[in-house]
Amino acid sequence: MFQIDCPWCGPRDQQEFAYAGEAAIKRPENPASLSDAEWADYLFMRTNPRGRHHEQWRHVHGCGQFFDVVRDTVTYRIESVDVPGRPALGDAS
Amino acid sequence: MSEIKIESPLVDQVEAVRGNSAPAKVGVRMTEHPFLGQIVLRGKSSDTAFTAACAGVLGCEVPTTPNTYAEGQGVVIAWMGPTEWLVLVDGESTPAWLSALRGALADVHAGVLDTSGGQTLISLEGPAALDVLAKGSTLDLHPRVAPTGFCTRSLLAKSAMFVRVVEAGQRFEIVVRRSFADYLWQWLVDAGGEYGLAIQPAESTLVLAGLQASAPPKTATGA
Amino acid sequence: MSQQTHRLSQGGRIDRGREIRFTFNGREYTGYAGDTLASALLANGVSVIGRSFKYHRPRGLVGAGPEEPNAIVQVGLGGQTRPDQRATQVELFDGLVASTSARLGFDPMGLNNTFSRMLPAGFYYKTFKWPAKSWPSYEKRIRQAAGLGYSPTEPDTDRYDHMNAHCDVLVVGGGPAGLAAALRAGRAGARVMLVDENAEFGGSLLAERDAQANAIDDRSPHDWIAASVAELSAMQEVRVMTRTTAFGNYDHNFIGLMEDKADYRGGPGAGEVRHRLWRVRAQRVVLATGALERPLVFGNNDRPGIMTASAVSTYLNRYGVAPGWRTVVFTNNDSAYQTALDLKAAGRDVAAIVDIRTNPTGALADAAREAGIPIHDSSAIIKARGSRRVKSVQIAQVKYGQLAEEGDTIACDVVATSGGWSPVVHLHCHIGSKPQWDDEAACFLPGPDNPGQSSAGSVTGAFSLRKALSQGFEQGGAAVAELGFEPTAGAAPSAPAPGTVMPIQPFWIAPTGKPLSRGPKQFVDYQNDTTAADIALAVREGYESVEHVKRYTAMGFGTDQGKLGNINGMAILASLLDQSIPETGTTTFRPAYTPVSFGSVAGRTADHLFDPERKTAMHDWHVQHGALFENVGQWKRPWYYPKDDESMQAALDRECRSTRNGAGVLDASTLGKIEVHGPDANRFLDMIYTGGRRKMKTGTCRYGLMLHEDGMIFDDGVTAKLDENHYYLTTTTGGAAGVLNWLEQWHQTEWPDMDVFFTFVTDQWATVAVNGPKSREILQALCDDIDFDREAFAFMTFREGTVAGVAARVFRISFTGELAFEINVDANYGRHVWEAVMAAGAPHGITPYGTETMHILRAEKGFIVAGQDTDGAVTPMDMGMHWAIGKKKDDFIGMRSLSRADIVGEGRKQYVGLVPTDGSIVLPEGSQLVNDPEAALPMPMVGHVSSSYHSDTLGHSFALAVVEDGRSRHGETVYSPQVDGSVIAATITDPVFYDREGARQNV
Amino acid sequence: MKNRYSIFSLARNALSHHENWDRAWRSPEPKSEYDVIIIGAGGHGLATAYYLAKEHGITNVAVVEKGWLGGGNTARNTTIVRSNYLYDESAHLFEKSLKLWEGLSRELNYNVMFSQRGVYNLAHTLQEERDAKRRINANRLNGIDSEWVDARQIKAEVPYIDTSSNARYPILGGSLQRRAGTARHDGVAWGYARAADAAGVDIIENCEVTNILRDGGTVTGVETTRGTIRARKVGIVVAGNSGVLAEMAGFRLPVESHPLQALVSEPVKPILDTVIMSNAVHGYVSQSDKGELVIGAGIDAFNGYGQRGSFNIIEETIAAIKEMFPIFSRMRMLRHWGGIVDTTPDATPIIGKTPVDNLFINCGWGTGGFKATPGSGWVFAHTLATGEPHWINAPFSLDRYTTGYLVDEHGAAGVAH
Ligand SMILES: Cc1cc2nc3c(=O)[nH]c(=O)nc-3n(C[C@H](O)[C@H](O)[C@H](O)COP(=O)(O)OP(=O)(O)OC[C@H]3O[C@@H](n4cnc5c(N)ncnc54)[C@H](O)[C@@H]3O)c2cc1C
Ligand SMILES: NC(=O)c1ccc[n+]([C@@H]2O[C@H](COP(=O)([O-])OP(=O)(O)OC[C@H]3O[C@@H](n4cnc5c(N)ncnc54)[C@H](O)[C@@H]3O)[C@@H](O)[C@H]2O)c1
Ligand SMILES: Cc1cc2nc3c(=O)[nH]c(=O)nc-3n(C[C@H](O)[C@H](O)[C@H](O)COP(=O)(O)O)c2cc1C
Ligand SMILES: [Zn+2]
Repeated sequence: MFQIDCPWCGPRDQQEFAYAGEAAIKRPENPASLSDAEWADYLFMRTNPRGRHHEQWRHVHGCGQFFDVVRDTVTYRIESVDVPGRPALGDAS
Repeated sequence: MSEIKIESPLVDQVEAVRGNSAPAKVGVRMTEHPFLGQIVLRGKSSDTAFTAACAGVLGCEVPTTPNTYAEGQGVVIAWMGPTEWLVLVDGESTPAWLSALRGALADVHAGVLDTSGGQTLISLEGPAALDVLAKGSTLDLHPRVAPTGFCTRSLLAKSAMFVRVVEAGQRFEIVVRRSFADYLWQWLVDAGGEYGLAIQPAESTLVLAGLQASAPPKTATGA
Repeated sequence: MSQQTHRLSQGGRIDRGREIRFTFNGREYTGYAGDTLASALLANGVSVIGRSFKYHRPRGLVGAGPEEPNAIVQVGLGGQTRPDQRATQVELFDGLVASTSARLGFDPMGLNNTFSRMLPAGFYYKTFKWPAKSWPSYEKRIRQAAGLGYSPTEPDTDRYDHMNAHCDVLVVGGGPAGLAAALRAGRAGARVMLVDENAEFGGSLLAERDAQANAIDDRSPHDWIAASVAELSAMQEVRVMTRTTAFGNYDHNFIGLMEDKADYRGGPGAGEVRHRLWRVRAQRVVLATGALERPLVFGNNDRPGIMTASAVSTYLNRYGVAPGWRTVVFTNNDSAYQTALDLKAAGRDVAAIVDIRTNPTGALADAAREAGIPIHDSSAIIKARGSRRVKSVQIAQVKYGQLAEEGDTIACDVVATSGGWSPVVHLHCHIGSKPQWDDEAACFLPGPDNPGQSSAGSVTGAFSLRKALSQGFEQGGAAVAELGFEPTAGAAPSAPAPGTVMPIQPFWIAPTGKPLSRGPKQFVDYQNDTTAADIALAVREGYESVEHVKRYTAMGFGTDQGKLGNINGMAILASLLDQSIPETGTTTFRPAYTPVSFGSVAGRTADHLFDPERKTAMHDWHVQHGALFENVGQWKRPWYYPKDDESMQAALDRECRSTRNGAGVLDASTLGKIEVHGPDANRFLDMIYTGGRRKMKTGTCRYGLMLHEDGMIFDDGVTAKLDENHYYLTTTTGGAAGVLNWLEQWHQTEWPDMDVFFTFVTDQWATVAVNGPKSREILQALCDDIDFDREAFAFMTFREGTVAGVAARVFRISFTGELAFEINVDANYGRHVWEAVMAAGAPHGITPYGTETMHILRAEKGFIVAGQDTDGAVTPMDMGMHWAIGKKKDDFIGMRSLSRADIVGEGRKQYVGLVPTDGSIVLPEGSQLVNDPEAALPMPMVGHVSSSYHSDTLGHSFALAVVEDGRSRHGETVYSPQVDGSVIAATITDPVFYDREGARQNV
Repeated sequence: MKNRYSIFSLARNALSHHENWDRAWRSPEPKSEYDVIIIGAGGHGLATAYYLAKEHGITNVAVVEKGWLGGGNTARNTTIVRSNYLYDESAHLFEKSLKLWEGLSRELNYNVMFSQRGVYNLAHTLQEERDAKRRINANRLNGIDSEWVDARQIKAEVPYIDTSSNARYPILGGSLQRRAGTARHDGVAWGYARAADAAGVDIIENCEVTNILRDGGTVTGVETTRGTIRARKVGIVVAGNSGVLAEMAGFRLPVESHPLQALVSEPVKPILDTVIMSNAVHGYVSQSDKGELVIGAGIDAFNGYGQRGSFNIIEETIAAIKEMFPIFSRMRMLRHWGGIVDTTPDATPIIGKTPVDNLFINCGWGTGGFKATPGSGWVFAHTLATGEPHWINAPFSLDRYTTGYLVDEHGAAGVAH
């Protein structure tokens, strides 16, 4: 049972979160220009590493935000939690 | 036309409406506060036009620190997410607050949504209140971690909830969505039984920690 | 009633003032408060407490705690019965009824022992293959022989509970180490939890004599325990819990505890729970779980009366029971000498100490000699005699592990053995850590600490009281210091320095002078009857990995999970393979440390709280008006409203007729509703929906389809444009949360620059859908601030106004094909408006209808239900919904996938209508369709029926289906072979059956 | 020649104190080169080796296994075997497998305890009922036994299940496949290993593949913790580790590895004679021959190779079992564990070629591949032997993800197995 440190809300139980798969899969700018194989690669292919994994979670039962997590898929230890481009906490206002 | 009937989500829970006969030993008191004004505010805290307009109406700053709420005159505003707040006011003053907020935010990228019919508020008070919640919530509501002024969205049993610490370790308010209210109420009754659960009749006013009776909003600037 | 013949006249922590009556296998006995079932049976001289699983050999107690493999009993009767209870952990209470499933007297299955040679490990893999048809009957017999106790056959009326807890330091184990850790952490002001599986704290101290010689801080051990517990209990932030087992160690310092709140006293009182499962999230965990003693392996080592030495001491010192009169102690280390001395102190004979070590020296050996106990060194017991009770043991001299010379036969009725101690590393290992072998202590120790966790006491191999106390104190202090607390000054509780100790000499199996396969049975795993010969057989057959041995011989597979025997087994395996113990390794430690009741794991998630029943504001009205309900996701939706003894079809016909001819009303509140607003709302929704949103006019509504990126339909609904860049979306009832998540994900992770908000408002709005030609009149009667004129309030638009005195959004949309209005109001007024509609509609015969009629009416119009007519593998084109795709759009989610080869190719299943040739037959939903019902199996299928009804409106049955290339096959006949052998023929048609021009909804 | 297993050989060996049994499989040193290397000695890999030898006469084969054979998902699954899948493609594959199961104990001369005790897939909602009937009809037309049973019939055959209409999600009925059932998971791996070994296949345990050697676009062998081994053809059959092996070979898969958990209760006397699976009330349960309730839990959403999952999933599963069988509330959980399942977007396996020549893959069985063990090995052996898929596995190609020909069993499979 993980405890995930939501970048907004702080440490919360895994059950408040929803896993959202591999992070940083960018939707192609112009899908129409891709071959079927390139499109399939974006759609379906995953790195699925044994070890360090960049992934997304959503604090669905908290602040509702998606954020990135680096987690080891073997030890389940969480190395870091972050939101790309997020203004630092506190100076948001 | 006949009189307009208003019904809380807990209308079918007789004890929620009328209260129960209190047990000999009371560990927790539970009360529903139906028909409050529950307004969802959407906006960006980085947008000063938004925060200023809100502060102008609410009489307090919009809390931008996660897991906190602020109180103005007759109003609680709680952080729910980086672009979302819950505003709690008395039922009767809701239309006034709504139009004040809408007016003030007319030209801002913001949203003011009335969700008063979509949720209800239940307060739990007493030495066992924390234990009752702990049976279904993984939050650490110990006063060291969740002092007065703490609030958050989370889960309680199998329902989403919003919880606000009104008095650290002693008094909590939870907001539950309408369609889950029956379930959660029954869950609370079941979980609280062991401690001695006194159910007080529904009370349709907002009980603010350290606040005077609700005051109407300042007249909206733009409305 | 029998006598407590084996009870000592004094001593023990039982309450001799409280006699307790209980029944075992139908006989009545008495014991005392503070007894376990095991100690009480022992006190009564009951030596056979079970039969072994495979060979049905008589078995008695071996242990005194969670390691006990033999004394597995059924406790309680009827609905209160609990199977597979370990007698050593069952506390005695008045009226306890216990039994065993095995016959303790003559047991015909005892023949298995005689023919045991036919039952080596894994014998069933080699037999019962012929004749093929007989396996079921063999299997039946195997199954009947297996199993320990009996499952209850009545529903459980007890209640269970969960409690989530947080603490700074969780200390598992309340022996000296755990108590010291908790004291130190608690004194620093930290939030501490201290748990122990036993009825009282003290751990192994309870098994020792409460002598001043073991004084802790100048108090007797028991006084120290009491003082420590009192101090801890008085601390505000400390929670101490007995009868609470840490059963699992999970990631990120989440620990599962199970607290017995009632079994120990015979069951819960009214309103109380039986078990409470604690879900603890601890900042730091100190594992002070102690160590369990290993038995020694020798011939017939399973005879009743043969026990671990520490169990003997426990029964003597904690329970005031002597297991017998004359004991032989068999050991490879010092600790069993203590047992010999305990026996002496209790006035029992110790016939001999048989020690594998040569010339034992040290404080305890000296004391034993002083007490006049004969010591046979360099010796082992090679075989026990006796069947229902050990009668004597055969000893022998052992040199270099080999039998040197057979020695005496010593008469005895108890054998106390000690093969050393196995630290309870289970919890440490639950999260993937491997234990590490320590040669010196001859045991596995915890490997490197898990993050935020440490171990203290004998679990680390610190087997002296003094060390256990100081380690506990240290780890308690370290844990709080890491969290920023200031550990208080002061020294660890002090205990006398241990006397000189002679090191343990690892010894795994007594030589018999014969190969393992031919010697007497030497049991490693008592519960599963795994012998050393079985391990040897496994190795001989190539099952060499310790994991193979476990699975081939069932070693460690039992309810004790090998707590007693596994390490011996692994060591025997290592020597058979001629490799080291660390090379051999252990099997994997998994939760639960000791078994956990299903009830407590389920907790409050049972009965009426199993899953939320989501209800609309009008729910109670539906109940009062006789609705039957359908589960849709967690929602309860009215299915139909039968009147009197009306059949379902009659009710549906009536509901349909009324809606088509007059008015019907549906509670549509469960549809998901999301408000979308912000400067980029248009742009955003253009990406989400297949159709365009940008050009929509404020005040209008549009149907929309959402695809996953793979091009498949996943949800649909109506979008209303409330304002420029402000929308109100509806989703399917079950799909609401998924759609919101979908929107948020695209927004937050892909297009964060777009300015748009999504707010979930499903619960805010009660939705009353008034359908039928009379709906306009009904609305007009209720609302005077909206102009319901056909042109003024056109189809697919909405208005805001006041309905029945309540502010409302009224949508003129139709899911039935009739003139229709959906009234959305603040749900607090939902019931009021619903009733007002019913009243206003009464003159027009308004009829409430449920989901089934809704389905019929929409199907007559060919409208799809996402999730029923679509199944996650269909595109908009498959559904004939090209019209829903924005012609001018160059991108939306899923668009690119629609041009892949197999999506545009021929032979895809397409959405059609079907009219059975015999219009009185309703094609069963889920029917498959074929072109040639005479074809041989496997018969090629061309489609299936997704929706099918009798239509009162059409006067015949009809269906919706998907059929290969179906759009080009209108007018052709397809066939549907049925389970009963009949074949239903149907004509393929357009899926719109009713009012194809849409005239009726546009009046 | 190996001992044949039978009641007679057992008796004979009893007389000699079981001292003369042969090894079930040898423990050979790897040779430097093989015709075919199969990576992964799970049930699927071992079955592949067996059928390569038996059906195609290819015996110069090594099965390399990083740990102990049969120790992956084969050791961890809830052993449900059935073939009542919805789509033709799946139905053909799983029915081929079921047919092989029916003769397997005798074919392998090893009792895999295939127990055709029937499998019920319960329907609790109207939509589940529609889906079940759709599947049943498809099964029957595909020649697979399958029937609809209503709640009353279920109650008659499974007396302790709660079929009352006031349950939170009442049981409306379900599908029943009588030929379906369970098998002894370990025995399956051991039986195939023994038979493959007897045919000359080298099974090499404690030998982890660390790299896949290629020359241009063609595979040439593997690097392992026990040295380099060359081969003309290589088959990857590593279930949860498929992504890791694909990466070694330089391509990616549409596969994610997730923890899937299961648990057993303490053993009790026979109380449940069949297999019950439920989707809406998520859980499935059978009783092993030893007496434990064997219970399957749900999959964890996150990627994980830890062979353990989240406790809340265990809680939900047990709550579901208690909901269906209120009598089991006082039973106790003895042990729970996890495996690593390789899931695909369409919940359907991949069996065929890879972008690397002569390198083949068999993966993506997700939560339900135990039942396919014989069939999967059979078609994969064909694929390896001939270089082309058998018609049965042709639809399960990797390039279906490009063309869009997905065999989406999500809706159809209902509960995972
Ligand atoms: C809890 C659980 C319950 C399940 N229940 C069912 C069920 O009821 N019915 C059903 O049909 N299916 C079920 N399954 C699925 C089923 O177990 C699998 O689909 C099936 O066992 C896969 O078999 P396999 O032989 O492909 O994989 P595995 O048995 O996992 O074998 C793969 C082997 O590859 C080895 N390997 C990996 N990497 C390397 C490397 N680099 N070098 C060498 N070797 C390597 C592994 O060690 C492993 O032994 C369940 C799975 C789980 C986890
Ligand atoms: N003479 C010897 O060789 C020898 C060997 C071992 C221990 N000892 C003695 O044992 C003592 C060691 O003290 P200690 O505190 O380390 O161990 P302990 O055995 O005294 O206490 C451990 C406690 O933890 C409990 N426990 C274990 N697992 C648990 C779980 N999962 N959940 C809840 N409770 C659990 C046990 O029931 C026990 O009460 C010393 O007094 C030492 O002298 C002596
Ligand atoms: C069908 C089946 C039945 C099992 N029965 C038992 C059992 O009776 N006792 C037991 O201790 N473990 C049992 N197990 C679990 C195994 O001990 C073990 O946990 C599982 O094979 C996973 O391996 P691991 O825990 O070593 O990683 C069973 C496993 C399966 C798949
Ligand atoms: Zn958050």
